[in-house]
Amino acid sequence: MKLFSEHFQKEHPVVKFDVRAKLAVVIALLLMVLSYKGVLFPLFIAAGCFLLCVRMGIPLRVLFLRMAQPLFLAVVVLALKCFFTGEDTLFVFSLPTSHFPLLTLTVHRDGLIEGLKIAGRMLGAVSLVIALGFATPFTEFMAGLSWFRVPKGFIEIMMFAYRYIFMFLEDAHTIYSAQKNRLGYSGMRKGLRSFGTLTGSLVIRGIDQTQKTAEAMTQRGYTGDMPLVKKRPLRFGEFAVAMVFIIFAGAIWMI
Amino acid sequence: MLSVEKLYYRYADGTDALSDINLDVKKGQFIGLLGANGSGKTTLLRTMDGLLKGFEGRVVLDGTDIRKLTPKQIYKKMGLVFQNPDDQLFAPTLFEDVAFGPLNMGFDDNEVKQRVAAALKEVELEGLEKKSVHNLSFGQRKRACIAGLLAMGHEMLLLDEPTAGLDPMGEYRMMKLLQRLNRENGVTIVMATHSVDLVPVFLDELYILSKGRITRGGTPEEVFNAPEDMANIKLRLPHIAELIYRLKHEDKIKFDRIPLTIGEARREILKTFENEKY
Amino acid sequence: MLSVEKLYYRYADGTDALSDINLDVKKGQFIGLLGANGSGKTTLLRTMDGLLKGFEGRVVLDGTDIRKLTPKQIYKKMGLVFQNPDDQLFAPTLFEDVAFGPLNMGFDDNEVKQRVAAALKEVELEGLEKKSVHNLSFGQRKRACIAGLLAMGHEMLLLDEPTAGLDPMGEYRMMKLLQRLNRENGVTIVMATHSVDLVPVFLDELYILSKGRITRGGTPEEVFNAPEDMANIKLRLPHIAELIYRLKHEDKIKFDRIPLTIGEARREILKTFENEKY
Amino acid sequence: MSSQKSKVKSQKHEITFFNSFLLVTLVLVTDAHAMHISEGILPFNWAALWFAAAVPFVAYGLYRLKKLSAVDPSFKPLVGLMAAIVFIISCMPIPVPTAGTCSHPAGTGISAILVGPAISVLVTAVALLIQALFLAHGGLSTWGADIFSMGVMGSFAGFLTFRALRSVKVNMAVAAFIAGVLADWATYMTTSVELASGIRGDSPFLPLFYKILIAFIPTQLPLGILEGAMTSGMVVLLYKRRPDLLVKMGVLKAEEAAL
Ligand SMILES: Nc1ncnc2c1ncn2[C@@H]1O[C@H](COP(=O)(O)OP(=O)(O)OP(=O)(O)O)[C@@H](O)[C@H]1O
Ligand SMILES: Nc1ncnc2c1ncn2[C@@H]1O[C@H](COP(=O)(O)OP(=O)(O)OP(=O)(O)O)[C@@H](O)[C@H]1O
Ligand SMILES: [Mg+2]
Ligand SMILES: [Mg+2]
Repeated sequence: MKLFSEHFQKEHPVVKFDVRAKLAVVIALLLMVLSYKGVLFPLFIAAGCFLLCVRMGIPLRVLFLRMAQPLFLAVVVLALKCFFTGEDTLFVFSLPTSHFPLLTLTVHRDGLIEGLKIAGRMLGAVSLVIALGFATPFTEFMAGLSWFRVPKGFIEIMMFAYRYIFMFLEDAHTIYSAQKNRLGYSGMRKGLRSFGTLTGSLVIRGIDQTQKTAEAMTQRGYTGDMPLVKKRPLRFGEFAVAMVFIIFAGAIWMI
Repeated sequence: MLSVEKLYYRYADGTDALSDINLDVKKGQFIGLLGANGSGKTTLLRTMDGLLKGFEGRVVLDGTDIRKLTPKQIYKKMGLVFQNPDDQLFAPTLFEDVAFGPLNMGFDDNEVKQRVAAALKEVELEGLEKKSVHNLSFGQRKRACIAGLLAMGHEMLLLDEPTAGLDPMGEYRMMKLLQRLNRENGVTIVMATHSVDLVPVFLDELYILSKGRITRGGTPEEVFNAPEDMANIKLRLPHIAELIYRLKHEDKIKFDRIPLTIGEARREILKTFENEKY
Repeated sequence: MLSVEKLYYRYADGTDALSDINLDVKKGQFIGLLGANGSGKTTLLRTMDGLLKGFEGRVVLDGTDIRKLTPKQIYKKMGLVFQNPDDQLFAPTLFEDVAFGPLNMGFDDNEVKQRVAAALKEVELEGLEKKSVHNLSFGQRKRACIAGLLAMGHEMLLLDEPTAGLDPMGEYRMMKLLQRLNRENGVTIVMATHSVDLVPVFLDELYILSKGRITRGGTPEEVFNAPEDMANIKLRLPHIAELIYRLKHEDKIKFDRIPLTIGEARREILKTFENEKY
Repeated sequence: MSSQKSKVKSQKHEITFFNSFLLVTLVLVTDAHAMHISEGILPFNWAALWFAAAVPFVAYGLYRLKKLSAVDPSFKPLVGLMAAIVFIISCMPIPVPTAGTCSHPAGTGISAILVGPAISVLVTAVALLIQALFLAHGGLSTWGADIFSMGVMGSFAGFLTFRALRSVKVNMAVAAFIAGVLADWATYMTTSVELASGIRGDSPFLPLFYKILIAFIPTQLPLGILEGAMTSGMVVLLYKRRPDLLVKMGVLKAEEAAL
């Protein structure tokens, strides 16, 4: 199941670092990136995050796949901005032989700059969140959220959701095997019918499973409050490191 | 400790799963439920555990109608091991699953860890703590379910075929473990099972379910004393009993009684040998 | 018919489930796989059925590497009954589930209906056709799975603990049914099982798996001839064998051989009786 | 060059053939991910505004959750399951033949019909957060905006449509279909507003909004219909196989289920 970030993380100090400190750093940096008025700072953050991910042993291919879509969007926004907004024309593409206005494309200077800013912002912000995702196992993350006073109901739903996502993927695979084993998917029409049965069955099973989970859990003392992973005491050292880091970044941000 | 009076249960699709069930489980007993597939064992255990509502009749736990108890009050006293382990396991890893009960009971981290370790040792799953529960083999998952309840230390355990899917040695050990819990810790146990051969060795009392009704009850000896109509209730004699029964009735060798266990059979055979000699 | 050569399988989480498995299943054989929980039986059956890819070594079906066959080619010849019935049943009602295979084989409605009816009769589930599969009892679901494959009429059946969760009579009848399929219709059968007592009565050949390796193979007599190290592989002797073994070694009664079935045991005991008399 | 410059300036915001073609292709190609506004697109003030808009709805969802799960312990797992369904549906790339590209439906129509709009907002919030954190799909800073477009607008549009149609005795399948379509389109309208306002900088809002909206149409039209079909399929499936659930969730009355 290579869908989720945490399956790649290796033993690395950043992974073991207190999740609350990590969250604080990421949120602070995110705010800085978003409110920054230039291009350099976000790019600097993006470069840092990239290096960190590589150091954590995330395969480049995975990293690239994860980045691909935001990166592409950034390019689109850039194009949108520089071709379609702005006053100040930088240059114009047009087919050399014709002065036919429909075939011209204008690049605006102010639009380009605007676009670069947004693209930079996206890159910086995305890298931060991706690095956080790779460096934080899901359960840790939940524990961190609960420390930040995110309502318990929300966290519980998130844990259930996470579990059921995997259940769906597994179930889909299981049912698919079961169908193949009885000659499902042999041919177009049969394939479609098999697929219909599969999705229907997935949903019904999922719903049944919620009932069973609830039974199994109440049976073992669950009364609506999930016991969460123990919170380890805040360590001064880790928070100090985080603070220093935030201040340092803040200083660069000011420049 | 737990008694069931005039219990009827009908599923939403109209299946009458239980009819007129009366049962009285006393503290410290080790009771078995036997019966054909679809005879209602699982349904009975689930109503006894308070999971199925909407039955007719009464289920009384320590003097109080179970419908008047909160889930918390019920599950402090007793727990049920489900028939299908996949219905019971829900946490990501084996450790987390087994720890769920103790955590809910409010123990501190150390106590939880100890309890989990002890429970996993009992079911011989040490070393797999970090494994995802869904990556365990079927028998391992069955064991994991049992560990999840052992870690809570209930007064009463209901088990739905705890040994199904276990390897032969595991089956025997599991029964030994339950026997120890029953004898040494005084845990009251009710289990559904299909293992006729193990029953007489371990159980105090048996109830036979057939089409939602209890048709017989008593000690293993009492229940297995009428081998002729076993087939109606889809049961058979334990292999040992079958052997002696055949020797007695088909080969006309004299036996005073039909033994149910290996130990008894040895004694009977030796006795017959002695008698024949002289 | 199906042979496995130097098979290794490792799960994604690093568990080595199979190591150096060599197995040769000939047409018309009735073969059993035994082994402790987690020893790799399910994994082996799933690779043999072509469901698990990414193994090392070769699985050859009728002379062709299974990796070169399309699903259609494989599943026309053989089918697997899964260990957990909930993994196998997916259609809304029992009828639809059992009919899934025959429909995919392209039979017309009448033929499908006949096949489903026949299969349900074999597993004794007549009358439950319209019931939702998820509302069946565990044993009924297990039977439903088997019916789903019977209705397809394969040349070869792989069964992962087909009798687990069946009532004692059902277990015996299921084995009888498989035996009949094997003898009369020439269906090749490979089954994983924990039922040591049934094995010697029905199976031609046994393989013992232990920690992903085949440690023994042969006829039931060959496999059970070294009772001393059964414990290592979490097995035990059949009850009958255990009784005679104890009589022989502890009570010093003379037996020429250790019988594995009730019939053999009767003969041995009678023989010993005769000898003692004179 | 300079002579051209003035000419270009005059037609700056007109839609030329070439640039509208480019615009359409660009948006179409990336449309796969347009349902979720990506991390960093929105500047700080817009991000904050959408957060402020979404929070009351999420809070109300939590309040409803607490009330409902007090009565039924299996409610929380069920809500979790809905979140997983929304997660999977909104990760699912669907080829859109008219545009020759992929996009994805939202799934909020289904969850709104089944668990109600308030909890559906919560469901969406959870699904979005998991996607943002572990798949870089959507984002943390744009979480508020995404909750608002997908969760709030999608859920309420879907739910209100369904209820309104059901109250005038429209067939269940048809009502669910239209609810799904409208939930999808409402989401996209909102997303377009958010995008346009977020990236417009100093340029005027409306022209950019129209451009984005128009560019979405070729994918969103069929996609909305697909979403409608999915919603309808799911509701009908439950109606056929688990009417008890629909009764429990208040979608059906007990008498209707018996039919
Ligand atoms: N959820 C359900 N809805 C409708 N009918 C059900 C449901 N569960 C079980 N039944 C039916 O009720 C009867 C009793 O089922 P139950 O599961 O109690 O049997 P069991 O004795 O446990 O059988 P097994 O040995 O196979 O586990 C069966 O006929 C079964 O088909
Ligand atoms: N999907 C999986 N991922 C990782 N490990 C697995 C997976 N499935 C099984 N295993 C491991 O592989 C080993 C063999 O499992 P397998 O299911 O083949 O055992 P088995 O012999 O069928 O046991 P049982 O008698 O309990 O059914 C076990 O140690 C098990 O924990
Ligand atoms: Mg049962
Ligand atoms: Mg197995």
